Amino acid sequence: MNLYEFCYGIIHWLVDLINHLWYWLGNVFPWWFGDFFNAVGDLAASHGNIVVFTILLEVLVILIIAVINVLNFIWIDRKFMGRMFDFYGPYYVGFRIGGWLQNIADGIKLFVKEIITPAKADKIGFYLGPVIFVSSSFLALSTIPLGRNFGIATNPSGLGVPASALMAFAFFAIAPFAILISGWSSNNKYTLIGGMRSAAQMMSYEIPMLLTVASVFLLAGSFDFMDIVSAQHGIWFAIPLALGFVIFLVCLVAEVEIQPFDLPEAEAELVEGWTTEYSGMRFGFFMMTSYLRGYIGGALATALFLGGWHGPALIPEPIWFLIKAYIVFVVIEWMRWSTPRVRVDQLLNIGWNRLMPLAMLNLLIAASMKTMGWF
Amino acid sequence: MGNVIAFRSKDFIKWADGVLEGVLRRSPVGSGVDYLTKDFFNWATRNSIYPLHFGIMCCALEMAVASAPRFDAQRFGVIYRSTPRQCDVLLVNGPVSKKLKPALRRLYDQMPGPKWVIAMGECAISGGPFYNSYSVVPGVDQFIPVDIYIPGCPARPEALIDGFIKLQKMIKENKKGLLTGK
Amino acid sequence: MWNNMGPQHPMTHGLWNLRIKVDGETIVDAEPEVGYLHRGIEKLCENRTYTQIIPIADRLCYGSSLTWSHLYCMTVEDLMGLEVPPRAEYIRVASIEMQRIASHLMWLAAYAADLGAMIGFIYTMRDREVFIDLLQALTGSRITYNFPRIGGVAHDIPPNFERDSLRACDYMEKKLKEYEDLFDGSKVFMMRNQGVGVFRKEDAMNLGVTGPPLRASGVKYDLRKDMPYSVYPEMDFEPATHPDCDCYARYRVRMDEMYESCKIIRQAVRKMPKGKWRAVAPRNAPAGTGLGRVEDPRGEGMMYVVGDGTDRPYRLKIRSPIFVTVSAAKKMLVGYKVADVVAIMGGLDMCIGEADR
Amino acid sequence: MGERGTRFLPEGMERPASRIDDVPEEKVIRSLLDTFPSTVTDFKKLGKGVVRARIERRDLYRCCKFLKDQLGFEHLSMISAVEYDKRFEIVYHISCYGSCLLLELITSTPKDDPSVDSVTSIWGGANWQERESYDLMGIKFNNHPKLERILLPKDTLYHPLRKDFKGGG
Repeated sequence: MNLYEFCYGIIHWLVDLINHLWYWLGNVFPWWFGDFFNAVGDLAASHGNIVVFTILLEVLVILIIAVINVLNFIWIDRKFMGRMFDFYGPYYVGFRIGGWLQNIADGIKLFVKEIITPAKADKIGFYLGPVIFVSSSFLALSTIPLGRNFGIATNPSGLGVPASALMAFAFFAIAPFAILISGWSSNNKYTLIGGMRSAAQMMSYEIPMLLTVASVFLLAGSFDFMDIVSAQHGIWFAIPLALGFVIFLVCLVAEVEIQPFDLPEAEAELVEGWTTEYSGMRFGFFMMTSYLRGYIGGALATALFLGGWHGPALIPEPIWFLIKAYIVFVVIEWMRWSTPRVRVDQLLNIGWNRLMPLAMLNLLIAASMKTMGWF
Repeated sequence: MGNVIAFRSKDFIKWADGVLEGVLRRSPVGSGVDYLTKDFFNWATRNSIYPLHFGIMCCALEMAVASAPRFDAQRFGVIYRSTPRQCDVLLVNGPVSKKLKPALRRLYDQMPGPKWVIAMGECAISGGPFYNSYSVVPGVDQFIPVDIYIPGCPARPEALIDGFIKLQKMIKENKKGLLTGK
Repeated sequence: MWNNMGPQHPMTHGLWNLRIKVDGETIVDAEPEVGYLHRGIEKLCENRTYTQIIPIADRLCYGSSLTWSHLYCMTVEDLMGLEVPPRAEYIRVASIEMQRIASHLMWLAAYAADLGAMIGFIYTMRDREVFIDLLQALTGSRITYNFPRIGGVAHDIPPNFERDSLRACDYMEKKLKEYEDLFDGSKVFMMRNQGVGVFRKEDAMNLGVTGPPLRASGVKYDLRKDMPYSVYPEMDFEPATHPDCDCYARYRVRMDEMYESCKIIRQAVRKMPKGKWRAVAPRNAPAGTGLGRVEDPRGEGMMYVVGDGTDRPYRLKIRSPIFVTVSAAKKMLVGYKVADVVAIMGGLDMCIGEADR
Repeated sequence: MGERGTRFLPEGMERPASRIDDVPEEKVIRSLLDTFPSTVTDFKKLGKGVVRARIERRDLYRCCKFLKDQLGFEHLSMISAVEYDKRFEIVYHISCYGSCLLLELITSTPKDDPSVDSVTSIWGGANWQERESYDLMGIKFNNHPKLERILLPKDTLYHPLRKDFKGGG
């Protein structure tokens, strides 16, 4: 499946259609700016314009896929939790299709709710927090290709980003700033503690995560998702770098803030963590984006360690990719619903004292494998 | 006209909001939007009820049991949130003492609209066994508007779930669209 | 920075306020504040007859209401000098121990939810229903039973009660093993509990803490053994203690107590004699004082009643274990992290209904 | 009884010099009478292991100190205040961890001056119980570290458990 060609085809067809319209208008009303219509039609049909519109359409497609995936993820989360906990999860809503519409109902309800800005909050920060959080997560998402020809940042038009994996991690790491800003500007002690915890946690887990990712870069010899995935054609990196994969999963859990490491929104001690003061759709964005980050995490693990879209050719590449991402997500959810939460000093202890040396060891293993010429 | 020119940008936005919304609400466009959206919004609102995680007395225990596997209120989309900012329903499940009264009122004020109140158990309805005590407010409806009353001392979990379904019915009867809902 | 945790806070499990002063994430001072659930029960009791007070005594503690109505009945029997039929005593003991298991399971559920292990909350709440069903078959109600009467119990045990109780005990012991796998086998759970909230024996004894927190500090003080009431002298059991003084010790003590309670239930339903289950109680109590002491699931419950010859008590004083235990919160909390508040205060099994009265 | 006493004695605790293990009630009465001959009155054995004694309020603090340090009464169970026609009675239920013994120590104060010495410095557990008695019954405890209302709001004007308060109940 080639996303670029698909979108290019659609845009080309649309532009042609519009061109015909303009020319027809120019022919029908020649006395009224006839030349102008013709000129506009020519301009719209230029190659550069078509490429730009194609990329916009690609972004839209990826966005829709992401949103559908996020809805699926929330649903899987609830249903899987229900199966673990001996109950059904959402069930009666909508047309009784297993409660899949529950997330949509939640979203629409949050859209209808009143949005409250606390009187003593720092307005600019309070507004900016969700915006940065959501937009940085979507930017990270945009760099990940779902198939050999199914991505935005790596398309054959020549407009792709060369170091897309690096870009993904750069965008992925912006979130703690957004959390810190929104936690501080809410003017609430719980949100402040939550924001501080989040900053400490994410920054300390960023380093072992990037070290393990560096070992993948070393083996693949590239910063680009396309090259990394195609380097895993023979063997997935999760097998030689098994240690690194485990470290990556642990860091991922900390980065997307779910259960054993969900200190910033630890429900029992900090009421709802840094989202305490947010209401209505702003909270909805936070909730959706936290699952979106779970999706991104699964996609990153898939692309870097689980061979991306490689699989038997019966199923199309993007579907393979999504299946793997879903499996990673379910494993993370499994951890989430069965473990207690760690404490903040223990968390930092694990990060710096355990994961850092192990990540270094993993990098050493990767480097020696590269030196031996196995990859 | 002079007034319009002397507007600051904030005032202008406020004025435009008021005028545009007023016109929209009164015009057929407004009623059309309302007609199109009200069923959908109403469906969403009644199917996702987030009560506040707030336990007072015996009924709080039944509230916890109602979200446990046997009674499983999550089937109906009932999820407990801990902060009043993200809740729809204030579930008062016990006697309200005079020391608690200001705090409860504040919780109610912190919740974003549209919001509902369920009085669960005799204590919240009328003071229950403590109706003539010196420190218990006889009934939470003395200072908060209550929508659903669930009798019982303590109310059983089935009764609580029935209360949620009654609340869904109540929301269904009172449909509001995009413009009238705000 | 002074920080209010409560009255509406997911940590509180009830209605109280913990004011903590934090320096970063470390607690430097703490001050609990109670009274949000004060219902004036002691005053209400002065204007109700002795029989009318039983439902109110039930509503003292929502976690273990049977213990409190039993304690009330014991106190008034002490005042009236009533002799309770042995069958009633055995029914009482069996039902109280069921209530103790239910209460401890509820504690475990809340504690697990506090520490973030939702699965513990769900499983314990599921298994608690077994004992709630038993009590419902016995008394007809789920939480507030109104079952003990002055001079006995309200009615006899239902058919098949003995069989069901024994089955429930077998089931519970199997499930307790499962919980031990779930919690003791979890590294994170141990990290959150061991060495947290250390509460020395001397402090515990000085501050009047009773029940599982005291026994978890290594003091073997259980009123069922030390000052036996009802038919506890005829039961064979051993009060659980643990020398570690921390949250893990409190968890262990409660788990062991559940095993012991299963043992007691088995003995009580097997040894239960035939006969009457209720003695006729006079309407008026004589002038004088009566005293009752029981081992509540949360500590030492105590009532002191002053009668003046009428059908209403002149004064009824209730000693709540949690009221005294929570006053020791500062001693336990200072020096630990904010995240430990939930472990420490959750480990005390707060039931604000009895503390505020 | 002796075996039982040692078994329940907490580890690491010094055994008080005149600790009673056998026939505790009589021993307590005797040692109390020896130490406070003029102020301790009205002994009564109420039941198995329960002793009642009355003490005048000027000797209360010394007596409690003696009970804890010399006789090993380490656990203050309950402080209750009872209102009678002419006086308030404050009842201390004191027990010890080792033996099955409960001492009911009663002291009374006149109605116009309801104040006794605080025993918080002896038993830390008395702190909140004394505050509660102050809150509900209006008894002042001298030398209490923080004698404030605890159950009722701070601005309450009445003490509800007094018989002349007619609101509620």
